[in-house]
Amino acid sequence: MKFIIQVNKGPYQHQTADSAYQFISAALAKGHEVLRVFFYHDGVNNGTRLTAPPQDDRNVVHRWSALAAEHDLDLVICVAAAQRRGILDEREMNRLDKDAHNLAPGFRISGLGQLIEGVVLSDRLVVFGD
Amino acid sequence: MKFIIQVNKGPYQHQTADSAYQFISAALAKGHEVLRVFFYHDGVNNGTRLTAPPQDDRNVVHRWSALAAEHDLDLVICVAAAQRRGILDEREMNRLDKDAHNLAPGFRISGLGQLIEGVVLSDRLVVFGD
Amino acid sequence: MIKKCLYVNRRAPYGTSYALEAIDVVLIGSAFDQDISLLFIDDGVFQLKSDQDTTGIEMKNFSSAYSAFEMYDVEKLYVSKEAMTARGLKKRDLVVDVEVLSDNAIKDLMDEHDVIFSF
Amino acid sequence: MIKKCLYVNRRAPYGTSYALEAIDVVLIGSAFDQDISLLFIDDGVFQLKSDQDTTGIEMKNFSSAYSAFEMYDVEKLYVSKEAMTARGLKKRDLVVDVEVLSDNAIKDLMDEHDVIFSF
Amino acid sequence: MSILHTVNKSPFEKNNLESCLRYVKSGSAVLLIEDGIYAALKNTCFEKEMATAMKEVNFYCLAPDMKARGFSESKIMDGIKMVDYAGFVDLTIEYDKVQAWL
Amino acid sequence: MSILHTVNKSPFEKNNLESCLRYVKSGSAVLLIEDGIYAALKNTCFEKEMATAMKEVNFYCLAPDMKARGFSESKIMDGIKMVDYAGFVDLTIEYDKVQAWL
Repeated sequence: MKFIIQVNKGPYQHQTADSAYQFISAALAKGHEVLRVFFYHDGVNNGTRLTAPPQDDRNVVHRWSALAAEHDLDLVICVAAAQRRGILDEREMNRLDKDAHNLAPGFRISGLGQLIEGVVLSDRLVVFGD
Repeated sequence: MKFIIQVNKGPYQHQTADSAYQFISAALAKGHEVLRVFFYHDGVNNGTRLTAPPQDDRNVVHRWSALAAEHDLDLVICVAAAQRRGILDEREMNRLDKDAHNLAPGFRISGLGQLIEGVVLSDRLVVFGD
Repeated sequence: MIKKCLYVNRRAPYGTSYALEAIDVVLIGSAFDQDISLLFIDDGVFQLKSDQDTTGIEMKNFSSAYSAFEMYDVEKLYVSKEAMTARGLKKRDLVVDVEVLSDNAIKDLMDEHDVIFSF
Repeated sequence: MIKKCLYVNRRAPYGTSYALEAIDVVLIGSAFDQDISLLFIDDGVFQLKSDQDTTGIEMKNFSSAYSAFEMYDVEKLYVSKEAMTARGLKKRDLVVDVEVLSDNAIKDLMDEHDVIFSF
Repeated sequence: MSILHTVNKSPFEKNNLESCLRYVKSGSAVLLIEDGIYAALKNTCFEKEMATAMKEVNFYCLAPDMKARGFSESKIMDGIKMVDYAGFVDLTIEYDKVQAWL
Repeated sequence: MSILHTVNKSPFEKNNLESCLRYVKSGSAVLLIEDGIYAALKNTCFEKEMATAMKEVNFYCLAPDMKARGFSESKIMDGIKMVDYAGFVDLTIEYDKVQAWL
């Protein structure tokens, strides 16, 4: 079974990112394919490598990066939503004339077409949000 | 009259930051003092200078920075909330061993004591959030 | 491959950006030649209210987008009759022509689509 | 200057982080020698449910903080009787000793405080 | 001490208004802002509950939020006063403290 | 085509469950996750509404979310099945599509 997952909220404030992560881990453990995870709305805030949560708490961003590395997961940050909220890779930094970038390893920035294409190519869309 | 304002949500996803901004502008225009604006929870995301919203929309972060410059406003980002969400100044970057910082001009990062102290020294606490 | 996509809009405009960011998805979706329907239930019906004027809150007024959908061949807009009634809205209060469905008919609408987007 | 501060908790734990981040404010507030009361209404009463076990969701279990409040001289914890009843909760279901108040008594509680924090 | 209660969520979506009305005291005030303004509309399923509450409590509604959402003063229940942001500021001073129902 | 509806908000706080139940078809399923699990509890003011809905619809509840919030299986209404995340995945496959009530 092929899944595409949409994540609509950033880390820590809502359980969204936690639920999505647990769902995806379970799907992968069962041998299903997760074609793409698409981060939209405040969900783009999952993609900043500048977070530093307390030691006794889970690290939501690191966990995404590790999952992507282990399973070759495609973590896509919506470019329009990311621009509004300040999530940039080096290319976006240069294009927008900013002086820093903050995208975490394993994520990439792309357009909404990646969501639609993913939905077309997948068997199931599962949305997590607030 | 002395106000302290608490802002609990980031820019764009909720009207929170817009309402707080309009309220503060109106209070200042009437000659009241705004002792401090305290950004808590996802509100810390108001303090990133990496945002680049569409040209035909308001720029929430620039607007805060401009208001701070014009009225010598004290914009305080809660350090604990900011660490969880990836908002850093240069000092935090060095302390946490990160490779970039993203705090916008006019904001400073400090502790929750700034909220409590502000409440003690003010006549009114007004909270904006979701 | 063409999928029947239903975009379910349940939130009021401006209080949150879901309505605004849903429009972007619909427009991109139309470029992919998918079979698109938009459904407005609960507070989503408020998105279509005419005469929106955001001058006083300095936010972007995006309500004209709904009338522009037709140019993108997004022509199937449905609203819940019961949601309208509970909110004191009539069809003439809306900024665009829509098909008003009963909640029972909406159950069937959800049923016959392949994918449901939630905003 | 000592102000009477009321912290109003209205949200369930874990679904959002308001409960967790409210605890930080309360603890800092106690260091400022303010007169602190905590009120749990609506879904806020769920914060105090005993036996929370977050192993399966891998989130931090912060429910022990409520029992630790006493060490910080935060001793006035109030819950709404009506909120408990609607949610099928009894006083013995809670992780800490609290004073159960009627909603009418809570009106007076809000009235007599100088500042209200909302979470 | 009197309280200005602010409600920023639609009563159709969340329980904020309902909770607020459960705890609001006679002589206090409720200010509807953001999506909270929908509670002020005529002919909704909340009109009766609002009319009852208005007997004891002063209701205000933020005009810029109302206009943004496409409603003019004629659509608002009688007895609810419209204010702008300056009026919002005045209300926070007129009442002794502010309670936000978020 | 059958639908798996997910509800992640407390019915005491938001209208998500209420909306979902208005549109759910006989033979479809509702999965309660995150703060949505509170709808599954015995002895709440929603128990009757849930019991009625359960006659036509299959109800599931995410056990890890239930335990995180301090409730064991004995506190859940009879007829609601507990699943873990693997069971959540299975449900999304068993039904033809997923509708999230956010």
